[in-house]
Amino acid sequence: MAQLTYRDAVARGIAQEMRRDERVVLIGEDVAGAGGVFKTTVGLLAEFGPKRVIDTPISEQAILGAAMGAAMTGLRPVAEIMFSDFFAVCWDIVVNEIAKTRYMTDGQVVLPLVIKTGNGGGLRFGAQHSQSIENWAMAVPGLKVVTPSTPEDVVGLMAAAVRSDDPVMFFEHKGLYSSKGEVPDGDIVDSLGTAKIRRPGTDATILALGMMVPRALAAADQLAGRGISAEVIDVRSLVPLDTATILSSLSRTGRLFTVEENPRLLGWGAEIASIAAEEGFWDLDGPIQRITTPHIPLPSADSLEDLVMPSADSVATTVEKALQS
Amino acid sequence: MAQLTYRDAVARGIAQEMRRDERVVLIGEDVAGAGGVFKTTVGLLAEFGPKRVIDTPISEQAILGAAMGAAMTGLRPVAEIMFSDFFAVCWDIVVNEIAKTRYMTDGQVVLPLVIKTGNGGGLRFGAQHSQSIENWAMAVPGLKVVTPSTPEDVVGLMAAAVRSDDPVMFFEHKGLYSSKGEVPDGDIVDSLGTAKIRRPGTDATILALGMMVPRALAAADQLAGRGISAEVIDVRSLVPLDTATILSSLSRTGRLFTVEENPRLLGWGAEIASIAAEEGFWDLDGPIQRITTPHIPLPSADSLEDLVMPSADSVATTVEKALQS
Amino acid sequence: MKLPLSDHEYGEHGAVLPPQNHATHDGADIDLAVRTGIYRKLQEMRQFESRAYDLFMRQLVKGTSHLSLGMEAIAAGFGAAMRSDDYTFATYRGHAHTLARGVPMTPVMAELLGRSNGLMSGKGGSMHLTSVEHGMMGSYAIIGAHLTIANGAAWSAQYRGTGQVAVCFFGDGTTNIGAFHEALNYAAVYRLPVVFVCENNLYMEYTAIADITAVQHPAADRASAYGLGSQVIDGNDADAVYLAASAAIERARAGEGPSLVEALTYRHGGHSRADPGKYRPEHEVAAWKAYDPIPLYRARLVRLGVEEAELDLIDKEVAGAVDLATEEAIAGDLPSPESAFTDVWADGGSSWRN
Amino acid sequence: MKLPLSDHEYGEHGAVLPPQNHATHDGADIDLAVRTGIYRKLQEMRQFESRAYDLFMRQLVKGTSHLSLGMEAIAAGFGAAMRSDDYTFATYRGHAHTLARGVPMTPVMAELLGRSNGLMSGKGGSMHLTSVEHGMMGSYAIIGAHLTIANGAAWSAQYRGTGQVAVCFFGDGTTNIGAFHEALNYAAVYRLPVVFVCENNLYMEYTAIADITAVQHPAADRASAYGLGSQVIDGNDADAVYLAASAAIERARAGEGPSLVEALTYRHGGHSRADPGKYRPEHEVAAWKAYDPIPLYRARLVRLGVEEAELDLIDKEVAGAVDLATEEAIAGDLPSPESAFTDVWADGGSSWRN
Ligand SMILES: Cc1ncc(C[n+]2csc(CCOP(=O)(O)OP(=O)(O)O)c2C)c(N)n1
Ligand SMILES: Cc1ncc(C[n+]2csc(CCOP(=O)(O)OP(=O)(O)O)c2C)c(N)n1
Ligand SMILES: [Mg+2]
Ligand SMILES: [Mg+2]
Repeated sequence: MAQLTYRDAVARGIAQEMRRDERVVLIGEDVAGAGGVFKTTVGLLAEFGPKRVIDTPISEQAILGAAMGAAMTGLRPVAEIMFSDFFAVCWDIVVNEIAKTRYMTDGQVVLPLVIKTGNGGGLRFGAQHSQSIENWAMAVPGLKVVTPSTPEDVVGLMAAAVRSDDPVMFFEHKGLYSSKGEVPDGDIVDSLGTAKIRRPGTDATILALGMMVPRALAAADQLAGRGISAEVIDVRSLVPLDTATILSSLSRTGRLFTVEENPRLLGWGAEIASIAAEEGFWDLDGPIQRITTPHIPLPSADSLEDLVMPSADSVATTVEKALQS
Repeated sequence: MAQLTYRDAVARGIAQEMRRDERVVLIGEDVAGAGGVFKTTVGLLAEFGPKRVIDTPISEQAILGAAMGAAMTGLRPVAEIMFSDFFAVCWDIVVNEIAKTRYMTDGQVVLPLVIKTGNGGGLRFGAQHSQSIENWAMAVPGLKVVTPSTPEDVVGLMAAAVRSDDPVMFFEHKGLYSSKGEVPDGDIVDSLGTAKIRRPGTDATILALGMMVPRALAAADQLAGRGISAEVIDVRSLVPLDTATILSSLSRTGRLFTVEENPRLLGWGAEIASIAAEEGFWDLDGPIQRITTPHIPLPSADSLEDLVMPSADSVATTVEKALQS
Repeated sequence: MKLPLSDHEYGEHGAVLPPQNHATHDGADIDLAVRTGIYRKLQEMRQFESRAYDLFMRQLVKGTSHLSLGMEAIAAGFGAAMRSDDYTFATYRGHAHTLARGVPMTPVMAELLGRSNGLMSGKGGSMHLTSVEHGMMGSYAIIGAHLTIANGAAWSAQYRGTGQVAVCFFGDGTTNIGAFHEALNYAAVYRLPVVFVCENNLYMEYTAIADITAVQHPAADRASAYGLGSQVIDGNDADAVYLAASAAIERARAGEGPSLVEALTYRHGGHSRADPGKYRPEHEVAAWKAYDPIPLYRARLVRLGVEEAELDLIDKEVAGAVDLATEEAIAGDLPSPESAFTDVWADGGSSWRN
Repeated sequence: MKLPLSDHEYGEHGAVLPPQNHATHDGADIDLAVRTGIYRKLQEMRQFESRAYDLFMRQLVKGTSHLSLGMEAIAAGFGAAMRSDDYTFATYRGHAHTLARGVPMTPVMAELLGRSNGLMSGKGGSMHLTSVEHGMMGSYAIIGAHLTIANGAAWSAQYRGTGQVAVCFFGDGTTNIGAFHEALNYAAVYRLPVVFVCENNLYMEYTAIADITAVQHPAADRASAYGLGSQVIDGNDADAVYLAASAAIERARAGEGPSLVEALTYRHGGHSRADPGKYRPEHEVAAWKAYDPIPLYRARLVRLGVEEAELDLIDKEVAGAVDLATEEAIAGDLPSPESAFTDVWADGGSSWRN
């Protein structure tokens, strides 16, 4: 059992899989020589050499196209898109090609590939380098979508992603890179499509993802002090979605809250809230509330960024108020 | 009052505004000489000349970048992206630049531009040429989003879009291009951000957009025959969203349904369902149901495409079953 | 050089005419067996697509489709030069390229008709023909993407050391999209075994390439931007194509990296089903129809001593095959409703939840 | 030519060294007043960014930021050649370009600090400096996009007949992204009054441009792909820059279309705040630090007869201005909470519903 940072866990997860399977290769901007601009691929070039760990030009379409073509023909590539905001320059390869090709070819083409990326805000990088865009991916049939919140989950979900025969969008939260956690020794393989109850509770279900998980947990702490027992679920995987865990929690607590970093409209919480409003309707004791960043681009000044993103305080306050009314 | 096709209404709306304001210019692939691949810009080159109506290379990023730069500096461009699926190749210009620049510059930069596009399925064009992606745009702060369903609305909303000082994503439904409708003579200027009740009813509220509006209306006809009075609202504008009209309808009917062409996860209906599950919760007499295309890429064969998209029958059946249970 | 539109009004660019000498490649060192094979493929492509056109007219093919009538020599020449395990990446205008790899006609025809015996059971359609088993790695309908994907297949071949080569076909209009640039640079940097083939038919959809491109030869004049040699070939002469294809594929297989080949050609019809192609000068269309790759090639074979009767027989055999494929396609069932819900995921299904 | 990585291992490309002759442009026909103006700008940029660096170290600047220390001659040379109503489009590495257009230091510094007296009230940050009133049309942080946007401003100027020119700055690494290609072709086709300036500092973030680019000169070697002339200039010599800038801007203003200028330069520090820049060979860094645009220019002015005292005075005045800007920025209030919710829309607000 070692204490590992989230960023080191990324490299460990990839290394674990590269050791196991030589079809696993890694490409991206500055991922080799520099070990990644967020230092999530440190040591991989040294261990696996320049045939398997490759620095690319600033050509996101070419990167993802290369990953796709290689995945179609026998490799299992991991490709990095440095900041998730940059998916906008290569979204075509993701949504029109990678996501649809298996279906359009009636299963002839298999696409075992992982696209990893630095996602999320809190680092004062401004509107073009801070977006949380898991919802963009969730809206596209054919993509699996995961966001780990702990170092252990990073390793295990990375392994599961690499072993999946489907394309997986692997969202790393930039704001968590320096966070630390216990990671068991030896190989770790988690499974896609599973949420985790991080803290059991009886009065309200709080769903969170990525950096919002620690904030939701902190909020639950606060709420406990105010006599409210909140269950916190780390959604982890948006596709496949663990509706069983979510709906069963709702059936026990009767109240549902989402904590989302993304702008308000059509964040991932909207899908889950809608599912709950249909399938969990009779379990609901009150309105479903989504706690999100407002529907604005993210401002760069630290004081403003802190103001607009959900915080432990704002989550606790919202849940408390909702349960009181 | 003239009978006009939806496609002719597009050209009429643009012409109306180009006559009024010479800052309005039009660019896109095959929009000039050919009058558009969907014939939505016929006659504009002849009337306004090659300085104002311009054929471009296949360079969607360059097209939208040009529109943006021109809008920043005094023009009011209308740019066409031929099929909405192609937004994936130029999404960066839309979401990272056009949507965010006003905010990031604290209001220094004004972006009066319209991006028009052929959206939606039903034409057997397969997975890469049939997508309904209003939800992609709705998720991005800084974009206004409209989808007209009638020729009259096409003219009026196009005029409103051109006159807006904000960037407007103007989704034309390819499946409606040959549909006809009465259009009043003279200039028409509608307003963004307004839904329209197309058919009043008392038992259920059905929300629809684009080509789903006629299907929802046909479903309401069927339902009337079975003793159910459904109110059909043409949402028309996703951003701004006319929550007043929607929530007030819900408060009268107690049941909410969305009819969405997009794949299931995070379609526009998810946002509205979530709003209803929060703000309209106490008005709800039963679960909110979203009738969508399943979460799959669109198949190309006509029989399969018809099978998976919402139809008048499937809408009527779903609503009826829901109200009976 | 002058910039486009700086020396002519939109639409007033000159017509581009085909070469006049039909015998140029008579003496090329190409096996007669290869040549009759090419002839057969040319016939297959021509007759297949002519039939497809008839079926559109009969409303049996829904949606859209893009024919390569007049452009067949490129697909046939490359097809003959490729190894059976090489990879083809084509566009929505991909019927000929699919047949070039030996994919049988029936499933292709049935796919156009949206039948369950279609190549992708009706889920892909005309624009997405794919047969992995034949090295036909797909037809791609969003401009530009597949150039980057072809790189990936080439990379994988290089990594696995199989000697396979990826050949990627695209049009003149495609040279102006960003992905073209990214793909070419990327291929050159990693010396990938990939051959990029620009089928320059002088028009994107309805717009002349000369009106919206900064150079005369949209691909060849850009090769130097990627450290590659500039090549323009006669895309209507299957022998010219075969020679260029063989050289480029050889180079790729030898580890010397990518090539960019610009093949000049013309489509006989419009861009797609909906387009009568009226934006083109009549005499340009006429000149290119007169420089049709199929009679051109037939005349050459005759000059080289092949009996007319042998060629007639090929024509007839092909006609029989097209008839049979048509029958079988029309007789195909509609896809089963369940098939709409298979193969979103590798587990065979489409479920996004538990 | 050989393909990159075909003749060297990753990271083993040779160092690129600066020119040795510092006097090359001494005799250029440039007004002494223009030259002292350029010198003052160079000082402003250098001293401003040195101070900004100190403030990062003092944790007063949050987030990231990208300095152009060592690259100032490009911004200064172009700034001096531009008309006051011309348009600048810059990148995240845009402090110098912002100052070049006459934007006062205080709001720029305050923006880095996230204060309400910042240029965009703290909403944009270091990577998005914009001052429309000064023709500084924005700093763009996603690679490639702003080349296409600069085209739009140039198009608008052409349409309105104002004679304005758009000048667009970007790095060597940016030449490999699709938008570069689209933008250059587009500008050439419509003969837009735009000047594209590649600040080739030999590295993208941490990767040498030579390792991931198919040609030696990432911009100049591609100019012909757009029908443009190839130009590589000494980006550390402000006079060389001024001359090239004047010529390209003149050409654009005269309606002769775009230019692509590649200016060779080097950054003294790392890519961004987080980067010590250790991937670069020491002797390469040392050689370029010795070829620093500011002492280079000062020495020239002295050779041309300007008194040292006059230059010292400029340095001192600039130092005073930087001190004042620092004070005013630090004294600035934090942005008001309400300001987070303004100017999403043209009505001034952020509401997406009624
Ligand atoms: C990104 C994108 N933009 C536009 C289109 C629409 N489109 C389909 S084919 C075509 C013309 C392509 O021209 P070219 O590359 O010359 O190929 P050709 O059709 O002539 O074979 C266009 C514009 C598309 N499919 N994808
Ligand atoms: C589309 C995109 N990909 C990657 C990045 C991350 N990134 C920021 S700056 C940079 C390097 C740019 O290099 P260059 O163009 O040479 O400019 P320089 O920073 O050297 O001035 C990269 C890769 C980005 N901002 N946008
Ligand atoms: Mg073409
Ligand atoms: Mg650089």
